[in-house]
Amino acid sequence: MKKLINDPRAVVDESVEGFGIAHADLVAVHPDPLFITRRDAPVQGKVGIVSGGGSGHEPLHAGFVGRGMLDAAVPGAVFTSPTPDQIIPATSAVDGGAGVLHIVKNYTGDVLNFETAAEMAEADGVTVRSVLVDDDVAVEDSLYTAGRRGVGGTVFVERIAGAAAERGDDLDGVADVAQRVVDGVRSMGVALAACTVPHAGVPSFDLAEDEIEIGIGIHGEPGRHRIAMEDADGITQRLLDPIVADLRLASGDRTLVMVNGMGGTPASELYIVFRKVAQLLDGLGVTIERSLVGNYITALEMQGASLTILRVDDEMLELWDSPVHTAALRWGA
Amino acid sequence: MKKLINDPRAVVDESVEGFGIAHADLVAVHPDPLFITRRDAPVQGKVGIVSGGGSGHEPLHAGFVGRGMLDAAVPGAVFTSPTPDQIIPATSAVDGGAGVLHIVKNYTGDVLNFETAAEMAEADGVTVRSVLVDDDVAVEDSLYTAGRRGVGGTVFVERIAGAAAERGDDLDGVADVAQRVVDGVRSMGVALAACTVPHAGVPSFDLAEDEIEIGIGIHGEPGRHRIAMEDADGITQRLLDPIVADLRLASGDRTLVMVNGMGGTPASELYIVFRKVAQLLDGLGVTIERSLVGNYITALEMQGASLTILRVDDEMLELWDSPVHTAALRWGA
Amino acid sequence: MVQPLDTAWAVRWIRETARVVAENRALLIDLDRVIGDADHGENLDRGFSAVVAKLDAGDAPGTPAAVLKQVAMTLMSTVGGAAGPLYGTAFLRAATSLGDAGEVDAAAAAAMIRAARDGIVARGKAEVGDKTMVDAWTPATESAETAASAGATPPEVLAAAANAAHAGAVATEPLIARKGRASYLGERSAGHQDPGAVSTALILQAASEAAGGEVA
Amino acid sequence: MVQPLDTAWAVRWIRETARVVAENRALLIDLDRVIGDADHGENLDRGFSAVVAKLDAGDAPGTPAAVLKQVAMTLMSTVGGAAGPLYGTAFLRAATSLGDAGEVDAAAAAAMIRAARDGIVARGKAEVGDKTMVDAWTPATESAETAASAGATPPEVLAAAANAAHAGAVATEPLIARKGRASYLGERSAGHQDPGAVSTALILQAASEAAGGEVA
Ligand SMILES: Nc1ncnc2c1ncn2[C@@H]1O[C@H](COP(=O)(O)OP(=O)(O)O)[C@@H](O)[C@H]1O
Ligand SMILES: Nc1ncnc2c1ncn2[C@@H]1O[C@H](COP(=O)(O)OP(=O)(O)O)[C@@H](O)[C@H]1O
Ligand SMILES: [Mg+2]
Ligand SMILES: [Mg+2]
Ligand SMILES: [Mg+2]
Ligand SMILES: [Mg+2]
Repeated sequence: MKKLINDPRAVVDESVEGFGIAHADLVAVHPDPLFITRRDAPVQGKVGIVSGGGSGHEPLHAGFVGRGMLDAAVPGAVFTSPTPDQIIPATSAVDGGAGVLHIVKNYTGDVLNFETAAEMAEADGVTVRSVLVDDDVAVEDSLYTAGRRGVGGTVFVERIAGAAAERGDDLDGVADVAQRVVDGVRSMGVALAACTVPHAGVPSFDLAEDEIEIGIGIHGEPGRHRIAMEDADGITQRLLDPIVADLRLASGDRTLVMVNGMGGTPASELYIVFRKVAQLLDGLGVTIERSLVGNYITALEMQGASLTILRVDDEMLELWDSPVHTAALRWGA
Repeated sequence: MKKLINDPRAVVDESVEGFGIAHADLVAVHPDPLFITRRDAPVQGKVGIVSGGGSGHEPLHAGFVGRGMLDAAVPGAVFTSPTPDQIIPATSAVDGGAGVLHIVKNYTGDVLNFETAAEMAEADGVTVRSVLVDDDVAVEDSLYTAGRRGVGGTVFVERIAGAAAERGDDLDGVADVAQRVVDGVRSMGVALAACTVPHAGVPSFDLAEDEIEIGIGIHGEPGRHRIAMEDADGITQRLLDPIVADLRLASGDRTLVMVNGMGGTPASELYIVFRKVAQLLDGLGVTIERSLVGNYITALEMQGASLTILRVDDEMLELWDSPVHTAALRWGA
Repeated sequence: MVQPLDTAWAVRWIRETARVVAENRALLIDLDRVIGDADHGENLDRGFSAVVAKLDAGDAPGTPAAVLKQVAMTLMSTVGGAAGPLYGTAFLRAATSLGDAGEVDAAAAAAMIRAARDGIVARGKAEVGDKTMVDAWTPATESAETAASAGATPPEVLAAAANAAHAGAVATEPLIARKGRASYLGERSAGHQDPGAVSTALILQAASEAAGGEVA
Repeated sequence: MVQPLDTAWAVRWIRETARVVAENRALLIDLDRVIGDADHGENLDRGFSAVVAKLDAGDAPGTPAAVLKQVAMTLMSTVGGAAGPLYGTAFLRAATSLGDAGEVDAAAAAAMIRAARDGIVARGKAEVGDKTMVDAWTPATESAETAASAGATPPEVLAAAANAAHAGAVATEPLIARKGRASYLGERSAGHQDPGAVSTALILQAASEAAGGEVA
């Protein structure tokens, strides 16, 4: 394992410390228990937006703290959801009197820890609502499973809910628009090579030179199945098809598209994937209204990409376009 | 070799095509000969800024085309400088009557091709000035060598020269401030693992599990020497020391700092490096006025990082802070 | 050397758990790497190290329940992931079931294990056969209750629980996961033991050994 | 079978160059990979493929000089990197030196090689020993001139140049690069042949073979 790190157990603390120094104009880092807030938190009268989860997915979530997006991010250990004792003070710190929305990716650990924290924050007098992101079409959604995972769609939920909060919507309104994004967003990922969790020291899975994993998550877990290496156009088709089917995308639909790098994939390759997505959607009569191409929700240095598509309406687009000023997403401000 | 590509020889064309679709609001892609301009080029009365070089360094240069930075980017084949027949029309396309500045990284190929293009563009009636970026302290600067390479400093030169042009400075003024940035900026890089050039198909060099290359460039070339793996703090010290020595940084100096990922390094690791840079500069009494942490000038999927430091004055800072709106760098617009 | 299940036993149990978790850290990471996200051993090691640090630092709690409650709170705030809340709940419910008794008898030991198991099920909603720690806790509970009703000593109850947990963990190997992170793998999750079931067996084995019990 | 150095020869030379460059594409990439950026073979292959495409498509140029001028312009606009302008200049200067002659005699052949070599030096400012293509062109020029003054036939002049270029390329191996990308490696550049010197030897060998010359 070769990484630009010191003690593997200090990775999160040191990285967040560096992040805090680099973006001191935007955020404040609270070291113990660890969480990150907007510099100007709490914003009086505004719904606070908190998200969090295991580390290793940077820029998610800390990179999205700032005006028009998150009020607080709560980083756990690498690939491990944070604990209630981090989430509770983060929640209180961003409560400006209008309540707080928790944006939770659908993993057992995240759900349980945020659930506990929400309960305790409520007991402390903070009104909390939660929205669960579960956009990964690689995972079967059924009563008898843990349900679909939350992956790339989280970025869209955080942005659009954050914009609604900034606009002055009340807690129910913000939660509702967040839920509408959850309902309309789906993702699918592929890995060309695994990542190595610092405290594990070995790659999370092994792939031969001519194999790829289809349907991977963001925690270095293997995917749904392994296939022979294909070219970018073929792989892109495999990412797109199940999303189109699940969302029942059809001619006339308008979308927000993200081609996301898993951490170790160069931008040039992501644009090759995006080119094909654009061609295929165009062929279906589906419009790409806005797009993101880059590293937004990663799995350490994993090589691969994910595709996320949200069916948008005018309100979501208006919220999307409103000013946002975070370390990783910025416009209009 | 596993990459999200189709035909290795189509990598640049397809990637730029995808880039053009994703950023159609910002840029226009001219396919044959290939170059990228600002959507609104030429801007009448403004000095045009053109840069270019081999591909594989994304977001450099196309990601920096837009208001407050480049008017045109000219991408060559992977790691191969573009040809005059691309550079000449790019130069003409962005000439708003105030002349054009070529920002050229100091490599034999880039220098020769831009030289020829400048000569021919001048013959066509465009006034051209050139500035040569040579910030890599890993390379010995001497009359008897090709001189230092242009690496991370290019980002600062493009931004600050672009801001000066946007402000309305004339060609000599823009060229002068660009040269001042060149004079004040130095860089140093490290690789943990090599990249693979698509048409070559094998890694550019081999490193054992416990070795790293110090003083690498951005073309997958080996560095100045190979050492045993160290922790992030130790490596950061090795990157910083020669820069501090070369720039004679001393207490009271003000700087612009970039910790740049080579393409395959996660953001979390870059922030760990930045943290140490901040600590070390603080110890020297040197102030970090602004910083960039992320992938700005890469070498495909190489794992590693580079450090770039510019000694700034008030004017440079003011130019830095002025609005910029490109695919990869955006604020105030 | 059979010991009463008093406060000292509870402290020994927890220290022994911390020791075996540290010893098996790499194993638990590796089990989780194959069908999960490679952190279970790291998470538990971080949590139980914190638990021990708290035991070393503070005044010794006065009852077995007080020990387990401190463990619960510490795990909850240091482990994270799925295991943090699940084990946190388990130790909290176990503590509650013990009341303020100074010593745990056989029936209380069995009830404590059932309380822990029911807490995990209440929080995680997993059923037997879903390939989770429930597949270790459930047979452990049943064996403990059977032993207690058959008149076993408290250490014998714990030994029965530990043995059953171990067998339950081994038996998760062929299962297809339906809860937790391993469920994302679908059929590819078969063929590997569940890390949480294995750590459950380690925890219950530590309880038994702290009581001087013999584990088969 | 010795051929006159006429327009047909020039076309044969260029087509043969394209063939050997394609054949040695991987070798040239690999030489460049070790001490450069792994593109020399790809660059030249792209360039000479374009040259051949132009020969196939257009009217045949009327003189050797016209052939070489077309090569120069095509290389300049398709190769890029250092080799594009350097070889572009070389072929342009070579064309200029030939004037409008329909056939190249021994002295003109030597002069053509010198013109190419001097063009490369003028553009790239490398000296002999800097571990560049100049280390192949310079001995090639000298051998060609020596052969021409000794009364060799035009094909013999080309053969002398090719042999010397080849020897020159081989002799770059121990050198430490002082120009071009390999110079960034400092002493680590020693121990490998320079890719541009090797491609120079291939080009001159093609010239010789197109003239029916024997290369040792
Ligand atoms: N719903 C659930 N009910 C019971 N146990 C569960 C559940 N989900 C996960 N687990 C247990 O948690 C273990 C994983 O813990 P850990 O790796 O620490 O957390 P995470 O899955 O968040 O990375 C699994 O091996 C399984 O035994
Ligand atoms: N200044 C120079 N003078 C002469 N030849 C040079 C010079 N710089 C580089 N070369 C030649 O160019 C070759 C490299 O060409 P190529 O790989 O195509 O370009 P690049 O170095 O731009 O990638 C070197 O092997 C060397 O022979
Ligand atoms: Mg986890
Ligand atoms: Mg090159
Ligand atoms: Mg886990
Ligand atoms: Mg090269």
